[in-house]
Amino acid sequence: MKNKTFESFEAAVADIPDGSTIMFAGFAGPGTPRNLIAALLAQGASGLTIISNTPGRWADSDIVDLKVLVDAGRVRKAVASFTAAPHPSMSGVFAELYEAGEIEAELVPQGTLAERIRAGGAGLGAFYTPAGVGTELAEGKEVRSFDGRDYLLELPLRADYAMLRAHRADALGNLQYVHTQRNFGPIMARAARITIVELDLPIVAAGEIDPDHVHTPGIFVDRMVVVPADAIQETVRNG
Amino acid sequence: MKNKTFESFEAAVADIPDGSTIMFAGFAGPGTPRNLIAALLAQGASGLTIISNTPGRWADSDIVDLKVLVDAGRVRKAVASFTAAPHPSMSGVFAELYEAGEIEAELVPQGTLAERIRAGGAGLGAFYTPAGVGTELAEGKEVRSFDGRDYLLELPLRADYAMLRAHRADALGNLQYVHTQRNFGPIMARAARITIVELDLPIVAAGEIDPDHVHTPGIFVDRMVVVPADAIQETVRNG
Amino acid sequence: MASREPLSRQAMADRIAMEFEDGWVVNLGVGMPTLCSNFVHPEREITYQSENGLVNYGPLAVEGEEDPNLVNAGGQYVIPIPGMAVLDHADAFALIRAGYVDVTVLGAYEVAANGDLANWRLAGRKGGGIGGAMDLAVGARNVFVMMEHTTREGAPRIVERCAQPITAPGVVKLVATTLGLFEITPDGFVLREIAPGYTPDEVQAATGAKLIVPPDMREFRTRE
Amino acid sequence: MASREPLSRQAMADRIAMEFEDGWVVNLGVGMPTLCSNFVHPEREITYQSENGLVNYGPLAVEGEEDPNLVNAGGQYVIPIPGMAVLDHADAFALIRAGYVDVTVLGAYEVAANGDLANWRLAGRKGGGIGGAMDLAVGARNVFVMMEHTTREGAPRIVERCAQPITAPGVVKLVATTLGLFEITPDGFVLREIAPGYTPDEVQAATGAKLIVPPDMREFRTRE
Repeated sequence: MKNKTFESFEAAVADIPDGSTIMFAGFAGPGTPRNLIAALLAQGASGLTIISNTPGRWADSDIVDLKVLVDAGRVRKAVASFTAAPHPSMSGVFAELYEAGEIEAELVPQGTLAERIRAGGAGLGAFYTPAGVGTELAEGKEVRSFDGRDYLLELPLRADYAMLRAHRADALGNLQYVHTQRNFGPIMARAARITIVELDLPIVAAGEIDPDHVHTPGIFVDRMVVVPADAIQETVRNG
Repeated sequence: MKNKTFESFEAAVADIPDGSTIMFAGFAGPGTPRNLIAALLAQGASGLTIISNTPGRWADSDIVDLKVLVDAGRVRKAVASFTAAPHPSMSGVFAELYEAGEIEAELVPQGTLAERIRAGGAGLGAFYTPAGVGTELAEGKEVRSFDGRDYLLELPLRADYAMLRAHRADALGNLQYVHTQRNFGPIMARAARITIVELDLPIVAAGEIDPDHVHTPGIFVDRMVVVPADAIQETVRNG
Repeated sequence: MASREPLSRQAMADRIAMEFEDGWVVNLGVGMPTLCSNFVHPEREITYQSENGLVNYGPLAVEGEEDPNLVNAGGQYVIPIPGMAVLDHADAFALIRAGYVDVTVLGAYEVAANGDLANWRLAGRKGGGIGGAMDLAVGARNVFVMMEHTTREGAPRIVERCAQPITAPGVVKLVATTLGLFEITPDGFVLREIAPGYTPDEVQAATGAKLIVPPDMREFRTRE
Repeated sequence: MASREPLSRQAMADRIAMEFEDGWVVNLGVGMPTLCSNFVHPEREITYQSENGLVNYGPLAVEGEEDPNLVNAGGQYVIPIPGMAVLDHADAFALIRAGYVDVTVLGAYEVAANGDLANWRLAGRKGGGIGGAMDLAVGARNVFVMMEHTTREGAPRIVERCAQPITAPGVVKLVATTLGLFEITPDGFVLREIAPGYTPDEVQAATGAKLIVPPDMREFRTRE
């Protein structure tokens, strides 16, 4: 049996080259692969294209998320549903780099972002969605009417790597998420060539997870690291 | 709380009018709503458009499936991934009616069928899929190249009703399927205006099903009937 | 004139929640709209849906009882209720676009007389925050807005045409502001209910679009 | 000439299964191809995928131990193995189209020198049975075919161009028939291995396309 279990976050991200396109799961906390992000920061890869709901928190914080890669200048381009802070009073390095034209960004409605990732992992060529019709996001995009309603043509997203956090896994890589930790995990695991997962709980033997309740089958999972007790845990934040 | 529980299959299908478009789940047995089909036959609705993997078994059999509706002349059109028996030696009423032009059929690759149903329940206008390119199924369809590969434009499928069989449900209609009983159930429940479910097991109270392991959320489910012990059960077939 | 105060957020949320019908699936936007869940009629069954994958979730978690892996679309910790279900992000937005959400309540920078909604980017600023707003605005069967009647600088948010980039054209049906409740009709904004102590002329003066004042205009209602 | 018999289904399945590499995800078509699972090298880890939603399922169930809700894409009852996972139909085909299946083994009416596959409809017959064949043919990284070398009437199934309606253009890489193993190359069919007792001329005579006979052509191999 192929061993997908890695002993350290460092080992799991060691071979990621500069210029990679990486999907990062996580929504408002849950599902964010914080330990893998920290390891990637230490590893040093740069010129990254990141695909995620946001390019990290807008406010200063000691919480590890994509902001640490942005702040360290590792990100060349972000594909996200937020490219500015929710409020003009917030700012940060991403906003500064973006305003200065030193980071590229593609702003995508969140549902379209999810659907483009899903399409990337579903072998589709493109799809038509109603979101964004009649807005400035439709500029340069094909608008087409079906059954009397207008839709925008949107293209799939794929990546070299996906990083995500799940609750538990068996030795084959079958994953379960807990509650809203799930978010982008299942669709990103399918859209990336290599999927790397950090896990809340120790890995169990194949057969320990009910086949009807596997959220991400192991064929989509390549590398797993169990989060040690002294590593970063998802904790309750204030604000 | 809205009561979704119906006491009989007859009551659950009583209002279905002639000319309805109905999706039927089921693949090679598991997930087929046999009791609902029997009730629909007795109810008498005709001129139906059925959307399903096949329009019923090809060989004679006493197993209730869509064949009983076809044989009774209730089906005007079938959308399916089989419109002929797997082998020329098999025949049946569907083949005869179809050859005679008395039933309409739209033949769709199975993955395209599933994706069109999924798109119908996902609010998309259309999508591009590689299946069928270069075949006679591409005739009259738009072919378009993305990233150097050709794809066919395919439209979503929606229905007035979906009928399916699931394993168990809570009072809100949250469903779980067992093994390959799942097949078309989750996507059809989302693509139909009214979803009617027959259930292997008695309905449990809300809260009895783990929220992480709900396969079809109750907002997609409208009517449920628990299959009595003396009604049709999914049994092991030979051949 | 003691009662002549702009409406509170609570009053706006209460009023919007009065519109929620029994059995509706409701999606509440980040910020003010989340308050609506405090005011739903106890005899109406409402299912809350959140675009990060929750169907049928409960109220905000009290301090100390938060589950770090259970948040709503605003990132607030919520509690599960019996019958909750979890979906992935693609499925969560699939149901939004497919019309399963009966109403979304959103904040806004501006709402125009033709129903245009602007709530994702301030003109002149680079980048924006769309989140799920564009999907919700086109997918939900009803789009209601809650907002201050004017900007901090006093500029109207209810306008003839949006000056801010729009989120979706022609989608808003009802707006609650600090000065009243406004319905969007084919003829434009109708002032349905007015904040206590204000006159229609005062409201019109603070508004950037022509208001229709119907004979049955009444004082702003709340349920609680 | 005692050994001069067309190859058995078992031999063809054995030979095709020799091509499955360690770690591959394999999809077996209805009929003959399902036999391949009996012949996989014990030291190779193969994950079987079935387009009705199974990933990593086990062998056929023996009589009396069938689970009525656990079938493969051919409708045969199979047994679960540790690590199995179930998907819905849309997700099952999503992974097929996205290239997660390393090989699909399909039956066919005809295979052409350009790799065209015909296996869903006989010309002149109304209607057809596609099932998952078109999705698998374009989605799987490798498409292998197992079939009788000729029709019951003696017509060749290995042809220059398909006379039957095709399932997908240019997808087949390898074909096992009752007379040998054929690789499809840019130059056309190469006879890699031949059934014991047959000559290349005899095989060519029963074939509707030009066969390239390489110097290293060998006798048809099986592992068991």
